[in-house]
Formats: sequence, C-alpha cells, structure tokens
Amino acid sequence: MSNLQSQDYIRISATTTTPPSARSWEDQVAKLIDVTRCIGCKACQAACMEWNDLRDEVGYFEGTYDNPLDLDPHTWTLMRFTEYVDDKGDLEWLIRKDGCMHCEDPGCLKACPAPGAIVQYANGIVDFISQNCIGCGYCVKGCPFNIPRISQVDHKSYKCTLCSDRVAVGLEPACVKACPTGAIMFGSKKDMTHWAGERIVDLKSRGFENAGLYDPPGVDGTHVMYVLHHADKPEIYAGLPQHPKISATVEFWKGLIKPVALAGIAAAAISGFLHWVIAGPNVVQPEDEQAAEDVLKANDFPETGDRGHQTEHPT
Amino acid sequence: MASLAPTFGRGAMTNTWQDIKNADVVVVMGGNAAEAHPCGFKWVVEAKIENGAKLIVVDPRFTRTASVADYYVPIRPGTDIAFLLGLIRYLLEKDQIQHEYVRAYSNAGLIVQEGYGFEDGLFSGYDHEKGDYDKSSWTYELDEQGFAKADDTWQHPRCVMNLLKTHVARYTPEMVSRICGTPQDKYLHVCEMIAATAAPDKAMTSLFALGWTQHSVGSQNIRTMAMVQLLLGNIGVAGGGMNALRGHSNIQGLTDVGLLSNLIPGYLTLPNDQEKTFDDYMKTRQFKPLRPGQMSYWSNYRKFFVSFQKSIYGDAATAENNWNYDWLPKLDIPLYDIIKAFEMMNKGEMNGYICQGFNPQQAFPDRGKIRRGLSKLKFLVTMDPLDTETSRFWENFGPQNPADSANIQTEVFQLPTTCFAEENGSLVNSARWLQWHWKAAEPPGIAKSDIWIMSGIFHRMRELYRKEGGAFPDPILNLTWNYTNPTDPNPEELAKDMNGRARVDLKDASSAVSKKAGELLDGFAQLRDDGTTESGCWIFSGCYTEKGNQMARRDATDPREQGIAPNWAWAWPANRRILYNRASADVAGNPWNPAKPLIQWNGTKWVGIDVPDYGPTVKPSDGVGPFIMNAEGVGRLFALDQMVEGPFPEHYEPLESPTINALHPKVQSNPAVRVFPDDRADFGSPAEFPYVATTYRLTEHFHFWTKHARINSILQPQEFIEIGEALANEKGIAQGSWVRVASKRGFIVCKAYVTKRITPLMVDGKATHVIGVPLHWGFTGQARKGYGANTLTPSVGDANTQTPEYKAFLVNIESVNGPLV
Amino acid sequence: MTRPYGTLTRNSTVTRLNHWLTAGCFVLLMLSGLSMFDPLLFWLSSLFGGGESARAVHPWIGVVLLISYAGLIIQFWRDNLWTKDDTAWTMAIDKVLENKEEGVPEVARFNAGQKFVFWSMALLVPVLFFTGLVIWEYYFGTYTSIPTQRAALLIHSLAAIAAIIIWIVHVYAAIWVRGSMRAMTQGWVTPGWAWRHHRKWFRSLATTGSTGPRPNATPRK
Amino acid sequence: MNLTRRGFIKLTGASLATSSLSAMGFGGCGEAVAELVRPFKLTHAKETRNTCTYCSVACGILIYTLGDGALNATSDVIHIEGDPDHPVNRGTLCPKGSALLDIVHAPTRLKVPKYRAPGATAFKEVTWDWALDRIARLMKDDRDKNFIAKNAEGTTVNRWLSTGMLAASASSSETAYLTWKVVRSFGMLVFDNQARV
Repeated sequence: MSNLQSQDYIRISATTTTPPSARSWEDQVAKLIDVTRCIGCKACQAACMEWNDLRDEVGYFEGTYDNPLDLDPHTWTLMRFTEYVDDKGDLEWLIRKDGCMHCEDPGCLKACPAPGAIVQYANGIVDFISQNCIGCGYCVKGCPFNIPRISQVDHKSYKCTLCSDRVAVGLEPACVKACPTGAIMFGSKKDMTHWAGERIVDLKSRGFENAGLYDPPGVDGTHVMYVLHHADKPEIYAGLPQHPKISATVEFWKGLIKPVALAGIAAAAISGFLHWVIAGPNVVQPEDEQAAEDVLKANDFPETGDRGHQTEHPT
Repeated sequence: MASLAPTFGRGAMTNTWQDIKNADVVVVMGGNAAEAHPCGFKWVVEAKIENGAKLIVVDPRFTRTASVADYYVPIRPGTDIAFLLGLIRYLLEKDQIQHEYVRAYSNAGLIVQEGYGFEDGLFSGYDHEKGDYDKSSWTYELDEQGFAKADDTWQHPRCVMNLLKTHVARYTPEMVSRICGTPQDKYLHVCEMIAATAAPDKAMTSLFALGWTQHSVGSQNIRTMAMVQLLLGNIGVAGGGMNALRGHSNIQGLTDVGLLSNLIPGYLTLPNDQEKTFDDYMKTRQFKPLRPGQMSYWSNYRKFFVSFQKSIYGDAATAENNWNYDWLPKLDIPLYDIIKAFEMMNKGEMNGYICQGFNPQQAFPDRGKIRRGLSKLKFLVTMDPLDTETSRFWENFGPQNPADSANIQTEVFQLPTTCFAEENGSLVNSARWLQWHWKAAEPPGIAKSDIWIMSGIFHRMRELYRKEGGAFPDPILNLTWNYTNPTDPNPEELAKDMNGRARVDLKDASSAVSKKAGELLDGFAQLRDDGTTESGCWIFSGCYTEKGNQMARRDATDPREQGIAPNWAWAWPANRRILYNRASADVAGNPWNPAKPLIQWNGTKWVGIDVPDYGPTVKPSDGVGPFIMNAEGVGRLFALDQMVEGPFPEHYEPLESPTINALHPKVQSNPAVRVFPDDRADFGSPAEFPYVATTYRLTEHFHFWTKHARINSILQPQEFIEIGEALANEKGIAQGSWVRVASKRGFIVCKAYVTKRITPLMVDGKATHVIGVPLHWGFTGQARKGYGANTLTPSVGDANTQTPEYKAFLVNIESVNGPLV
Repeated sequence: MTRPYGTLTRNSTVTRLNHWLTAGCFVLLMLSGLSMFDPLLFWLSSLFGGGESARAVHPWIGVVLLISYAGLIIQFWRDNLWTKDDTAWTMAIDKVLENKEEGVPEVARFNAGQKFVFWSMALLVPVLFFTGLVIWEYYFGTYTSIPTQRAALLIHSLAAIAAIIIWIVHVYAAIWVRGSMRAMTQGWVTPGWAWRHHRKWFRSLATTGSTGPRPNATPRK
Repeated sequence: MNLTRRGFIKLTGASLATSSLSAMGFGGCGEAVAELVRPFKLTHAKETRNTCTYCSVACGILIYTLGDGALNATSDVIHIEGDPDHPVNRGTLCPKGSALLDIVHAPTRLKVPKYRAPGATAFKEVTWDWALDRIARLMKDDRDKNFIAKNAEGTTVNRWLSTGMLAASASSSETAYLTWKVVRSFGMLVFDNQARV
C-alpha cells in the first residue's frame, strides 16, 4: 500500500479548475465497518466528538439507544440500533454506525453550487470546506444516504470528514482508532475489500448465508463500506438503502437542465436581437396619431387640464 | 474475590486480557463484558475471528455482548447456581470432564470426613438460632501425619467426586429450566458447547463481573463456575481461566493493598478478638501442607507479616513486642463493610465518615437509608475531583434528593482532588498488572492530591496527639514517615516502600552478602521473618527494584503473540501473567495443548513464555500440585470451611424472589446471609412487587462519574428502565413514556424503553417479567437529573463478602403522566 | 406630473411602482438564483457580497416578489381575461412580428402576448414561491422529506428558467414596441400609440371620455 | 493506479470562461482550493503516557497537552487518545475513554475546598488549612472519645469504630498504601472500597 494521505484532490464542487494529476502514487482509502463485530458501544461517536471538537446539547431519552436521535452539525457519526427478529424467530440486535459513506461519485459534491465547498481528495475522501460553504442545503438533496446537516447557527453544512486532518498526517480516523472490537478498520480500499472477503467467509461458516460487503455500485462504490450479516437486506439496518444512487431528480437538475436552460435563455435573447435586426422596432406612425385624433374628436373628447399644458407635440 | 481464593488459592483474574483470544469457547455469564469492558472484549472478538471461538452469553437480557454472540440464552436473575450445577451434572453424567487433570489437579479424590452432610437445603452444622454454620465437619479425613486421605480411583463414597455427584443429582434439566426459566433445549445446547472444552487441547474462558458478585449468593455463583472450569481442565491454560473482570481502574490494587475492613496489604488479614496473642494469630494463618510435599505458600505468612510491620513501624516493631501485633486493630465481627457501616450510622453509632473518590449516596443500596445515615453524622469529608451527590446529600434537589437541609446537622467538607491526568502512580488492572502512569498537567484551581490531603490530616492528628496526648497515640506517633517531602510524599517513594528493602546486609546460604542494607528487594522470596527485611505489600515485591521501576516498563514484545507480553509493566505475583500456569502442562510436564504452551519441563527446569507459578526447578515427579497457595496443592471442588454457606454451592433464591425455592421451600434463601432487622422489614413481597428487577451499567457511562462529562451525557442523557414488550402491553406502557418503578424501599420516575431484548421467562410454570434498571443517573453533573437505581435496591449482601444484592430484587411498575416536580 | 398635451394614462403611478418593485425583485432573484444554479454563473453572487449572502437574501426577495406580484394581479387580472379576439390575434402573430398590425384583430388593454406573460408569471411566481419555501433550509429544511425537496428544487429551477425566458420576451417586447417603456416609466402613451397597439382600449377610453388607464363606467351621453 | 478512474473534469470552453471570470476577480475558486484539510492539532503538543481512570482493563492512553513544558507556558490537556503500544487496548478506547477529555475539564470539577456548616443550605469556600485543621480536630475528638482499647473480656483490641472511611478505586496503589497507613494507625476498622459495588 502506498501513501494514503489527502494531498491532491480529484473533484471540487462548482468549479472547473483542473485537478492536478502529475502525482499518481496516492492509493484510495476505505473505512470498513464490520457490523457483525460491532457492539454498539459508541466509542466511535465519542472519539469523533472529541477529536473534531463537537459537542451537541445534552438531549433526552426518547425510547431508543440512538443518541442523539439523528445526525446533526455536532454529530457526524451515529450508532443506529434495530431490534430485528430473523426468519428463525431469533432476536438480532443490529447496530449500524451511520455517517458519510464518502461515495466515489459524491452526490453532495455534484449538487453543491459553491466553488470549493466540497472536495474529493485523491485518496477518495469527500470533505466539506466550511469556509466556502454558502449554506444552501443542496448537498442534503444531492446525498443518496441523507447525511449532511446544515447548522442553524452558522448556516454551514457538516458531515464526517473521515478525519482528513489525521489521514493527511498518516493517521487513521479517530473512530477507527477508538473502536474497541476492531469493527471499524481503515486502509487502502483494496485491502479493506480483501479483508471483508475473509470476514464474509467466517460469517457464512457461522450460518449467515447472506453475509456480504456493502459497496454500492450505484455511487461507483464508497470509501466507507459495511460488512453485513444480511447483505441481501441492507434496509433492515436502520434503512441502509438497497440500491443507493444519486437521485434522478438531482442528476437531471444538475445535469441536463443546466446547459439546456442556459441555452434556452441565450436563445430567447438572441431571438430578440435577430428580430430587432430583421423586423426592427414597432414605431407609432403619424397616421396613427391622426386616426386617433379623429376618433377623439368624433367622440367629443373633453378637453383636459393636461391639454392646456402642452409642452411637446407628440410624434 | 472471596470465591476464587477458596477454590484456587488466590482471588484474582487468572489470565490476561489478551489471552482471551486463545479460547475455543468464551462464556459470558454474570457479566456483560462488551458493555462494561469494551476494550477487553476485543480479545473475545479476536478469539472468534482468529481462533474460530464460539461466544455463549447467558443473561437475563439480550445485551450488547449477546449482540455478537454465537449463542444466547436467557436466565432469571439470581439463579446462576442452578444453571451451573445442572451443567456440572451434565458433565459428570456424560463423562465430559478432563480426567487426568481432575484426578491430579483437583481435590476430587480427597476424602471428606464422616460428619459432613447435606439435607433439605442445609449443610451439616447449621445453627438455626444464630443463622450460621459450625463448619468443623466440612473438612477432609486426615491420616496420622495430618494429611488428607485420598482415593484416586474415586471409589470411596466420601471422596469429593462422589459427594459432588450426589450433590448435583437434583439439578436435572427439568429442574434447571423450572428454576431459571431457561428453555430446556437451549440450556442443553449450552451444556453441549461447553462440554466440548473438556478435551485437553481445548480451552474455555469464563468472563464475569458484578453480574455474579452482586447477589446474596455472589461468591458461590463464581465458585460454581470455578468448579466447572476445574472439571474441564481449563484453569492455568492459555485461553482458559476464571476471569473476574474488575470494575474500577484500581479496585484490584486497593484490594491488593488491603483497603478493606479486614485486610492488611497482600491479603494478610487483621486479627480478631479471639486471637489474643501473636501466636494465636499465626496459628490460623500459617497453613501447613494438607498433602505430602506441597508448597502451601501461605506457610510463609510470618515473613510477610513481620516485613509488613517493619515497613510501617520501623524500629518500633521488634521481636520482643511481637512486631507491634497489638497495635493492629482487632475485629469483633467478621467485617465492618458498607452495609454494616450505614446500619451503624442509622443507629447513631458513627460520627465521622471520609469518602475518598467514592459516592455512597448513589452507589450504595437503599438510597433513602444512605441519606438518613449521612444525616446522622457529625461530619462528612469527601475527597473527589467531582461534585458528587454524597457531598451534597444535605441539599434539596427535589424528588431526586428530598433532603431537609435545616434539620441536617452534619458538617460537610468537600475537598477537591487531582484526577488521573494530574499525578504519577501505578494502577493494578484486572489481570494484576501494575502499570505506572505519569502526570500530564496541573490540577484545576487549588485542588490537591489524595496523598497531600491524607498526609495533611495525618500530620495534624499527629501534632494534636503530640501536644495534647489522647487515646492510644503510639501507632500514630511511631508510623514511619521517611519521605523527602513529608507533606507530599512522592509516589515513587511509596512504591519503593511497598516493594520493600533490606534493613541490614542480607546474606545468602553461602554467607555472601546478597543484598546490602537499604537496597530494594528483588522479590518476596527475599523476605524474612526476623525483622531484617521490610515490605509494605509482599505481593508487590519486585515492582520497584534496584533495576528501576518495573511498573514503568514499556516493552510490548509478545513471544508467539500468545497474549503474555511479559516485559510490559509488571504483574503480581513475581511477574506471573497466567496464574496456576503449572496446570497448563500434564503431570509429566508436557503441555496439554502443544500449540499454546505456557511453561513446560525441559528435564532440568520449567521453561516457557511465562514465569512459572511453581518452583522453577521442582521436578514433575515430586508431585507438587499446581495450586501452590492451597495447603493441599490442588484446586478445590469441595471448598472445606472457606465459604460461609457451604463447601458446595447450592441454589438459594434471592432475598426478594418472585417464587419459592423449588428444591427446598423451607430454606428459601441463603441461610448464612446477614440481614439487619430494619432491612428485613424493608423487603417486599411478590404479591405487592411482582416483577424481578436487576441493575446494571450501560457502556456509555461509568458509574456516576461520566454524567459529569459532556460527551457521555450526550450519548445517554437521561434515566430510563428497560421492559419487555409483553409487560409493556400488559401495563399500557408506551415506548419512551414515563413510568414509576417502585420497590418496598423507594421509587423512581423515569422513561421506559420497551424492548424485544427482554422476554418473560417461564419460572415454575409462571411467566416472570424482568425489569432492567441502568444505574448511572443522579442529581449533579451534565446529564438530565435522575434518581439512581439504588433508590430501589435492598440492603443485603453476599454472605461472604457483603456485596449488595443489586442484581435481583422485586419491584412494581406503572405508567405515569410525567416526571414529579 | 407634467406630460405632453393629449396623452393617455397607460399605467397609474401605483401600478408603475408596483411593476418596478416586481421587476427589481425579479432581476435580483434571477441573478442570485442563477449564481446558485450553475457554477458558470457563481460569480454573479459577488453582486450580493458573496455566495452566502446571495443564498441568504434570495428567499426574502422572493417573498417580496410574491407580495408585489399579487398587487399586479389585483390590478391587472380583469384586463387579462382571455377573449376570442386574443385567439385570433395569436393566430396572426406573424403579422404582429412583422410590425404589420393592419388586419390583426383590435386589441383591448392587453394583447394576447401580454396576457401570456401575465398569466405565465401568475402561475410561475407562486410555483417558485412554494417550491422555494420547501428548499428554504433555514426555516423549512426539516418540514419535508428529502425526495420532496429534490422535486421542489427541480421544479423551482425549471420554473425559474421558464420565468427568465418569459422575462426576456417581456423585456424585448418593451424595447421593440416603442413607447411601451415610457408607458411603464412615465405612465403615458400618445393616442396614436393606443390606436396602433390597443385600439379597442383606445376606443373604450374615447367613448367613455376617460384618459385611462381604464374606461369610465358609462359612455358619455 | 488507474489514471482514467480519477474522473478528471474535462476542459471546456465554458470552463475557460469561468476561469477568466475568476481571474477578473469574480468567484472564489482560487481561494477555495487553498483551503484543504484542517491543520493537524497535535503536531507539537506534549505527549504523556497514562492509564485510563475508569475500568480495570486499564487501557493505555496518551494525554496531549498544550505547550511544550517550557517554564513560561501554562500547560493544559487538549486531547486524549489510546496508546497504540499498549498490549491490551492497542490504541482503542471505549466511549468513556474516548471522552476522558471531558472529565478532566468537566464544569463540575472541584477547584477549591468547601465547607457546609450544620443546618446550612449552601457550601462556602474555605482554605485548605482551615478545612484540614477542623477535620483533624473533629477526628481527634471523636477518636479520643470512642476509641476502644480493650474489649469486655479485657483483650487489647485498639479499634476505633465511630469514624469510617471509603477509599478510592481510581486512586493509585501508592495513594492507597499511604491511606492504609494513616487509617490503620488511627485504629479504624470501618474501612472499605468499591470492590463490592
């Protein structure tokens, strides 16, 4: 494995600046979340808050172990608990660490209108650069996993950075380091995929026939992947989407209609210009004035005050 | 651990945390390792992944540990002994025991004397008046030399093996299921999985914690599994053991250093009133071997004791004054434990109490009684980094602490202390490792270390006694205090005190000087009983030697990656990482499991990756047993007189139980348990309180500390209880709604978590509901204000250790509209 | 106000102020909206002091536009009701475009093109407003599902594009038909202008003796 | 590394136009790109090895403090994470350990000694000297009054039962040893720790 640091970028939101390409030694990274090893202890959540200096408000117990209740600008990763009764009638406590999936084809970045507010580094990390964020919320609509959250305080969008600051100096993300049971692993995407394969063999030997890797092709794969006991039913893990991809609505909005709309606007303007050139202005003629005067007279149109203050004869 | 010592000789976790990865089967029962010890639990996950291990979880609730288990079975709180004795019956009936191991390394073949018996729930010698046993019949039949008689063929009707068979015969699968509520097929499946580790090269580890200790039969819970492990040959081997997962960072250390009512550092014990003289005292402690040729290491007791007295009293302790034996306080009762202390407070028998880093207002049973007790004190001193409930017990916080300040005459001192980040020192972890840590920052404000504060109190007391005289000032005036800075001794000096040093030039057998006067000792083998050595805690001897601070070692090298890391920090005793590791090899000294040997005999000495828990050159043919602390050299299936309620475990119902004891209705609960009359009056009946409650930790919190930390308060913000869907439906309790949970002693009003993870159990044909009560909340800190689980718990303890019965008691529950204001 | 002798009032002062408020809002919305629509046009946000302020101010301008346009609707709706003549006028649009209005049905106060602009905007402005509310993150971000917001964004964009194109037509028409701009700036037109472009309207004023913008209720004598 | 996978954005006339606009001062693309990752916060922080204060797994931790220890710098804990060298935790920490920073800096950490007089409804701040003098006075008076030198049978028992102590499970063994010495030199028997709860 070569260097995994977040040095170069391969995509920047809303800009056409060419990404640098001379350095080609960067490998793509991945975080592998092995749900089957996870005990739901929330160490990842705590480590994330501690490292990233995030402190939410202290909430309330709301009839679930999910605390806080949802991702928010101060909660970039969240354990979601599901009590699931399997086909055999046995209880399984499915616990999934939710957070940014770092899509290879990031919908947030595609949707973002602010230049440089979302970048994708060469190692695959999709990062929000808060200084450039305008707070429009388009990333929220662009994301197929419902991850980014807009702060009501500073109107910036926030989500997991995959600890790009740690990765940049050669460290693993804070959640990965903390995870007590090794349910979160970090390395090159190639290595993580390989390791997931070994885990799946073990799980199948323990009776989980549908164990598998969640690396959805709809977004060209992700840099955060899951090992699931029931990969055939990802939705039982607190609604992990079966076939995530950037919404067709968003693709259309950020794709085809942009050039078509600009073309349409331009066409309208050009048509006007051409009409001007060809037909020219529509100007009132003296005959028109005369005809109008005749009508007015015929109707015995009253004199008005205005008429007494004539300063200019209409043409 | 007053259950492992009677069985194996020492009361501590036998193996290391990392060694768990060598297990073939991991049983988590009487604990919830994933929840309470996530970072230790990683080695269970490693065992599963790297060793193909199977994880079995037996728990009233489907816990976080269960969420990654291969097999989970439910059990009614407080019935573990029935489950495990049934397991022993299964193992004996199916002959799934490791024969050679049991024959050589347990007391299965020793013969018990004739007077011993068991009938209708009581062992021989019970005194109904006193509620106590005369334990004289619980012993071996001795021969002329004072050695126990043995029958290695197990033919003798009174050999331990046969007594055991008879004892467990009643625990049929039907009976187990009837008592525990565990479905029979699931129970038998667990038996089958566990029995597989009887093979010599297979190991099972038992991970347990307060889920076993916090019962009126807590010690016997553990002992029963210890017996299972002996029968399966799983003690002393890699991946085996009885792994008592201690709760607090230095609770092992505090126990090692003897900060309990009856202890002297190093598991020496204080004298009692009957031991009038030093000789009386020594008689019951210097255990002579009960079998020929055994080490019976406690026969060195005198060396440890004298060296200890020299350490704390120096020149004032002499042979002539019996090393100041009389300066030690004597006990008139077995223990002045916490339950007794608060009983005394409530009766007005106590005036002062010092709580050092301890929060009894939340942590002790029956919070109401605790508050009433503290209110009767003249003074209370708290030393804590945090603003504890105890230090504010007198302040009215509404229903969570309805104190009447004006009527509480207690003077309270709230002293701010340093925390871990602000001091040097060592902590002993569960696996007995003494690990040094370094100060990183200054404490906030003018907070001071506990060392500074205790020294301050001591110096002022000593000064007052010097000036004014008073009651028996001698021990105070003569306490050794040779520290560079007497007002703030540095931890390194204290560590050296515990390690011990030579007081004169020590000479070895050849009369050469082996240690110069004043030099630090290399280990407890150098201790002497003539006053020429001193050591503050003999089991720690070797932790700080002339070679430096061994506890600060940071070489993580792990030979064969077998989870020993012998050069990381230092472990007591003598840096042994796996206790009883002699038992990892067969009688001839060859490892049971050649793939994972710990030590083995190479013809001249014991070699391997661990320090032998054995004489390093003792030949296998000498027949010395692997349990060197025990007078018989073997592990005890029959515990002699070491346990107060019997040499074998027996199922007794919790003091508050929803059912009658199916085995012996006349002896419902532990007959040797101590209950104060006022506490007994506060026990509830199943008619009034029909549901079984159990209290526990959540992984997001640590006791009542982390509610002071913002992040942890975010992760679990508010007090709640857990109930199954069936009970919730019956009671009309909606998810996340408010409920009132009451016991005879008090009530809490909090949110309800309705879960599939708790299901009703069929106990004696009746559906029994369990209510889970997480314990972390209180009225100070960052989290939402709560009552605390111990508002509900009963003030009764384990008969041996007086550990409160937090894990099984009775409550009622009802839906309410909202919190009390 | 001083104005030439014999001219007719095409738009009252209130109407004109209302129009230009609407127009100003529209232009600002268009500029800020386009800056968020396509990265190519993000530089337009600089006109508002940057992307963040463009984002912040856009929905508020939208609220003003909605209210303002409602005012225009109240003033204009009756004169924009579609008639058979409008259909005929539309059929003869080629002649109109060639500036040959003879033979085209006489037009009342508004011609079919103007009515089209009016009713299009009357439809698009509320559409833009309500879809805008759905995607107004600060206040309404949590009230609707993300798929709803995605649809709203798409509809908002499409509606905006349509509105911009219609706006271009509207602006060009004002430039093309001389005198129209003044009708909305100073408010008056010459009788000849009225005769040429809105003859029916002109007749209604003449016969009722009104100087505009609307005929009097009863014909003179 | 597959270059084609890197998804280069193609240069188009439009992008040239944008670039020119940027060059003219419109838009913030140039500045945007300069803002890459958040600076690593521990580059020169002092690292101290310590042990987690909670459970008995005794995970190794690294405490990072502000400043390099120079005399003129006031040090403060800024971050705590797992010690990767530690054989048990190997760098991992549980949710309590991961949040140790918040217990070090808890708003409810005590900073000064406080005293509550009998019947009072609030604490008041006191000096260490005052507090320790008062405690010693109360203890000595109680000990002198209630010390039991001999029991009813006349056996020397030298015990003091009317004042008790609970010792801290998170304090070091060295603290524990010193505490033991002090407490037993007084003859105290009502003495316990968290081993039971």
